[in-house]
Amino acid sequence: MRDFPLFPEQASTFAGPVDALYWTLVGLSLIFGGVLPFIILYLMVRYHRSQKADRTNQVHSSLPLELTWTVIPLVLVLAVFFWGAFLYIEIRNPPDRSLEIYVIGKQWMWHVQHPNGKRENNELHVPIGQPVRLVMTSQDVIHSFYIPAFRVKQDVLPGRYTTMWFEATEPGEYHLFCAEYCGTEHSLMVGRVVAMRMADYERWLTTPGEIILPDGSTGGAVASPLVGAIGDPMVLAGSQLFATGLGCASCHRNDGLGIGPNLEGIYGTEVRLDNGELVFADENYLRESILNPAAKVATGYANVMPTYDGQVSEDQMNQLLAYLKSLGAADAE
Amino acid sequence: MTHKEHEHAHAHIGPATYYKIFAALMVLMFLTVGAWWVETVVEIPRALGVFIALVIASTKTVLIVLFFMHIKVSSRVVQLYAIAALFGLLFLFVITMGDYIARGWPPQLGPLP
Amino acid sequence: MRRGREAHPPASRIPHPAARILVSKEKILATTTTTTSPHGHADHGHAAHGPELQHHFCTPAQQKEAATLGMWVFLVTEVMLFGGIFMAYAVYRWAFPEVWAEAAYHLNTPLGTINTVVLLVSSLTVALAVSAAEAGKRTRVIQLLLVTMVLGVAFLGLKAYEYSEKFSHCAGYSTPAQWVGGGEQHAVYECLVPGQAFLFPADKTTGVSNAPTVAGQGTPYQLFFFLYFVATSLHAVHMLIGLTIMGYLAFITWRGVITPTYFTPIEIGGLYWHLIDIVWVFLFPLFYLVH
Amino acid sequence: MATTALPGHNYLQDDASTVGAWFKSWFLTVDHKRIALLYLLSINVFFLLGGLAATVIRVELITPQGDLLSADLYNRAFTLHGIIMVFFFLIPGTPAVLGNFLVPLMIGARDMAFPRLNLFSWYLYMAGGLFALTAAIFGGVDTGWTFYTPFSSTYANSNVILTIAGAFIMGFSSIATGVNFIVTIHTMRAPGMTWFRLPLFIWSSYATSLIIVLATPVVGITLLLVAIERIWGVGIFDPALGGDPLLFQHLFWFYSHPAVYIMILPGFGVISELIAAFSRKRVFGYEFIAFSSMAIALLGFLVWGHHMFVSGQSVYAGLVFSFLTMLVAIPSAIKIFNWTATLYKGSISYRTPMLYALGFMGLFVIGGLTGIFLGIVAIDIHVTDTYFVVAHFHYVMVGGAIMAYLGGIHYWWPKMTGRMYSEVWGGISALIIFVGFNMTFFPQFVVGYLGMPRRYHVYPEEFQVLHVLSSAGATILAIGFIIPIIYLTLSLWTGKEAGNNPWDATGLEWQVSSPPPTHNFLEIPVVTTEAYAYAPDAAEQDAANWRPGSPL
Ligand code: HEA
Ligand code: HEA
Ligand code: HEC
Ligand code: CUA
Ligand SMILES: [Cu+2]
Repeated sequence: MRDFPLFPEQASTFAGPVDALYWTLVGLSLIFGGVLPFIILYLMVRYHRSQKADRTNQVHSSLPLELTWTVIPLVLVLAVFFWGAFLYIEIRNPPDRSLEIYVIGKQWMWHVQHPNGKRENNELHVPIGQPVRLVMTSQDVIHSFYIPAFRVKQDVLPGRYTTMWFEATEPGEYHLFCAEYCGTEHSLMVGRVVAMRMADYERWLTTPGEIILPDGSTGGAVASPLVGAIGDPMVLAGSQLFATGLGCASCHRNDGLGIGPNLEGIYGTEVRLDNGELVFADENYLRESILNPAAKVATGYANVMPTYDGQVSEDQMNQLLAYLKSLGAADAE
Repeated sequence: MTHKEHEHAHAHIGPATYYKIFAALMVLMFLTVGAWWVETVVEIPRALGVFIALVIASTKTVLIVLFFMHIKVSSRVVQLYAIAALFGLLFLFVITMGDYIARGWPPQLGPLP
Repeated sequence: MRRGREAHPPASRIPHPAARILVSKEKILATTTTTTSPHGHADHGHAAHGPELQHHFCTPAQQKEAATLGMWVFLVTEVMLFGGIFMAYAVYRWAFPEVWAEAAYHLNTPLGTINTVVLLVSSLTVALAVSAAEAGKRTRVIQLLLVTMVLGVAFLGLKAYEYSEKFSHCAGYSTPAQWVGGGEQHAVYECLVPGQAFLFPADKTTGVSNAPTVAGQGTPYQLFFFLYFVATSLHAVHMLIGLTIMGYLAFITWRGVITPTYFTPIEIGGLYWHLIDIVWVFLFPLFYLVH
Repeated sequence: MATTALPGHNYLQDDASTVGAWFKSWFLTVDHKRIALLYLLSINVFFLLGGLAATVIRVELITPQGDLLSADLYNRAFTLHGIIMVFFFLIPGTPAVLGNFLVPLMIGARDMAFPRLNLFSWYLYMAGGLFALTAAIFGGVDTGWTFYTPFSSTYANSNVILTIAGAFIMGFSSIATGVNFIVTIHTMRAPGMTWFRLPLFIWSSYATSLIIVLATPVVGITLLLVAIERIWGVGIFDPALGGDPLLFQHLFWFYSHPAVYIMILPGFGVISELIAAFSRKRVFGYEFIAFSSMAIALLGFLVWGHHMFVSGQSVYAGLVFSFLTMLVAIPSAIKIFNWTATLYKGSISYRTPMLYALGFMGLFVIGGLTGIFLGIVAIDIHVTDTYFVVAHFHYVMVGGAIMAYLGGIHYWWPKMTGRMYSEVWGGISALIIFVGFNMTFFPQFVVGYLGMPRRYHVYPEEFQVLHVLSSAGATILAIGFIIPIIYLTLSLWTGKEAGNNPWDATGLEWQVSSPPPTHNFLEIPVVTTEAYAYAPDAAEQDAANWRPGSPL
């Protein structure tokens, strides 16, 4: 009970704007919530039955009055609505050059993997001054990734990806909470977010830490070489899965001669399906194409790809995605 | 008002009307099955097929509600409540489907993530 | 709003010591006056009108309007109840149109069509029963209600057959009879009942030769059959309730409760039956007639 | 009950000579007033149970460690608290108790349109309650009152099905009440009782019933689907089965957002009655208050997605829901302003019901305004699923709905029982509740904005001060709730006779004896004036007649 704050720290680019809107609302509320009670109190005292006051000429209805107190609140709420709406759109639109970090929620821990393969549990290290985009999914029930100091929160759903972005501004350690009720140890599904300078972050990325296995458990005290401890770089792991582990490459050849389409550069493009529709190839589309290929068949190809449902873990799925995306990035350069 | 309003016996829907409505219902039913039959042979856009089926079903409903269920000759309040359900469903469907179409579940998320 | 203020009520009469109408102590205006309504409590009995008029209503017309409106409001809730299922249906059909087309192919459309006819006829007989009741033709009412019940049972019978066929396929037999009698095995290995054993056969007609010929529980095929079973069984439960109501109506008609002046029960019972019919009118094209 | 001294021929009296006959006369009664009393008793028992769970929650939260309860027990405690308070206390609360008692009396009818359905709805309520309690006794549920899938359908290992059955059955009880109100208000009005002569309580009850009828079945079927998914492992809400968990949330909130208006609208009605009666004035802007109830009922159906801003619904949906949420606040604002204007030039007395009405105004405004905060997505992203939300809904539900419920109980108590209660104690307890309430829930806004997530029994140490404050407030609040139970119960024996119209109020219910006769009106009244037909000089007269020593 050392210190007890009354207002949360501001540690991301959103914190300022959100708090500004918040204080504006508090101010507006004081007009109604603070002044109205005093008007009521005044009227109560003034017109108490023991008070001599003028009670003649009572009015029972007045259209101008009604309109006034309909229109003024309406204008006010619409004003704050638009303010909030633009902020909201910003919160939901990650900038192009953001660092992508993969998050898996499961009862009751957070499992994080950085692009270079470094994994961590219940902790998230991020650089400051750099937009970070989290690609999140859950292995079981709905969780919610919440960093109060950054004013960001997003539910994490099983069976699909949700994303969230932020840019930390202040180095420091902040709370990380699971905000969606997810069962017995919901309140223990907490951790910390460490925001650090870019250089520190890069150093941290390459430092071996505790060994964290893909299933999220921490490994035994095995002295292991650097790479093993950090984990496989995601793209590399993904490419291994693609080439040999799962045998994708037997059909998806990059010369375009395979049974399946060439997947180079597919991420972030629009794919035409055999029923003529266009779909945007984002994480969720790629995921579905792997787990349930029959649902959306690329035009010009037969629906022969087997389902990998049950064969790839969420962790491997993330690695495959990282690999597929890297194909796109390579293409773009 | 409630006491006065219904003194007059409500207008009458008799067996003759019932038979006619029934005939219309049967025709509509064969239309809808027929349309389905035709669609197995002739390719039409999927949405159109759904649309045809739903229009026919709604027509049948309107006939049943108006005549078999006497809404045509019921009091105004009862008529209003017959429509109320429609509004309830409308709210539910339009808004929920609105979210799904904008969200694109599954799988692609649309232009905004 | 000064409306009504001028209308000072005439001084109240005090009708009964237990119900002193408070004649306002100069400050307030009494909002009521009493009438010389024939419905004073003391003489309020069942003698003045038919036994069916309940004590708290003033006129049979009022009672009838209340009953009709009540039934309709209840029907609104029924529509919303099915609305939840239709909502789920809409979402998943929108998401998986192909799956829907393939899955619907496995429902028994001819049987569904026959059932639609059966239900439409039963709606007609119910409507005619109301007419007959209005005309005071008691035996005809009973006949029509019984025909309705027979049709309802026929519907449920066909439905039960459809269900049992699906279940017997899961057990590996072609027909329910063979399942019971231990006959030959079903040619196609399929199980369309949602659950652990769910197996959706690769469909020859659509020309797709999906490598695994079956799809497991996690696929959208399962959604179709889940919705099919839930919607039709909820409908069947309503049919059962409807049958009970019809039986009850036939019984009270036989007992002579229904008269040309009092046939509200038949009317509102009929409303319920028609609603079940309407639900089916939607279920049929949405499940059996999909491409 | 010792009602011998009261006017004869009232509905409380029994001709029953044997115990069996007495039971029959109460438990098989079709009299809406007796059913209201059955509801009053049973609902208050549930409130105490819910309050007990709240007590457990607050005690646990005094320390940041989970020392009193295990995580599991804590989850079961707040789930029980939420389910009981929402489904078994507040949703049936005002409509089933006050509504049942008053609707026929206020419109000049002898009973509800369907008296037996009315009784049946009480039995359904009890059956639903029994299921929920059985579930609680056999280990409880740990899903939260929102039953989010796939947790509730697959992962929870507690008595989900029993609880769902309870909520499902209770839903039908609610529907029965709603249907009954609608039909009664449409068809049973006394001659001359036109729509614009109806008391505002009737308008709000009507709007409430409309919501009940349109929304409740949807949650019924949704919960049924969850139960099926749970029992047979087949379903449509679990992604592992190919389904979408957000569909559940859509269907659930399609009911549960309108349901919050089921809780508050009858309260609005009560407040309109109280403000008019204790200002001795016609309600200001009658039509606007009446129509705003209907507007809330309609708009309330369009905003449910504001509970799903971070759930993964589309950005467009978020914007639309946020916009509509702003609109739904306006009718509530209209009501608040009209009530304030009613006070102007009134002759106000500080009787107990009025104290509750004033408490309502202050607290509901805070609750409602923080609802606006939540309705703005950018803010909601930060505060959703934190104590900010917890504070918001306790302000509207406890500070709003319960204040109105208590105010209503105090106002019509003399009519229900024929006895007055101690106004001194009434004032004291109203004050204690007000103070305790603010102390309990105001700190939660602060701790919520700091980031304290809800449904946490272990929390970071820096939040402790605020939690201790909140728990201390809850103790005061509990005392405040227990006092009325005591003095109201005592008043049954010791209270002085109330007389027909102890508040000098208008309205048909005050024209019959207290307690009213079994069939309400020996002769159906003919209504010639509007609901709040105070003389133009009623307020003046009242103030002129005030002498030191008359009630304040
Ligand atoms: C009685 C119950 C009740 C009532 C009446 C309300 C009323 C409102 N509620 Fe609340 N709400 C709940 C019960 C209620 N709520 C519950 C139980 C939850 C949580 C459920 C859960 O997750 O467990 C919740 C959650 C909740 C959320 C979701 C939060 C989240 O989970 O992230 C939101 C978001 O928009 C919201 C908004 C509103 C709004 C805008 C109103 C409006 O109707 C309020 C309107 C009133 C006013 C605005 C005040 C009076 C007006 C004036 C004084 C005039 C001046 C006004 C202006 C200038 C605008 N509520
Ligand atoms: C009508 C609705 C209602 C009411 C009246 C209350 C009343 C109270 N609530 Fe509740 N609350 C909810 C509805 C309500 N709540 C809901 C819907 C939730 C969300 C649940 C969820 O997350 O799923 C919630 C959650 C909730 C939480 C958050 C839990 C969490 O997220 O971890 C807290 C914490 O402080 C809390 C506290 C209180 C308190 C102190 C009261 C006090 O006002 C209670 C005061 C009353 C008493 C204390 C009763 C007095 C009696 C006794 C003390 C016992 C005597 C008993 C016998 C003799 C049998 N409530
Ligand atoms: C048997 C051959 C085969 C194998 C093995 C295979 N695929 Fe495919 N894949 C296809 C075909 C054919 C298509 C195009 C039809 C379709 O969309 O279903 C396809 C489509 C895709 C698409 C969608 C591409 C687009 O243009 O829409 C992705 C992504 C994909 N596969 C990824 C993978 C991954 C990852 C693996 C390994 C885990 C894999 N595939 C294994 C045959 C295969
Ligand atoms: Cu994970 Cu709460
Ligand atoms: Cu809401």
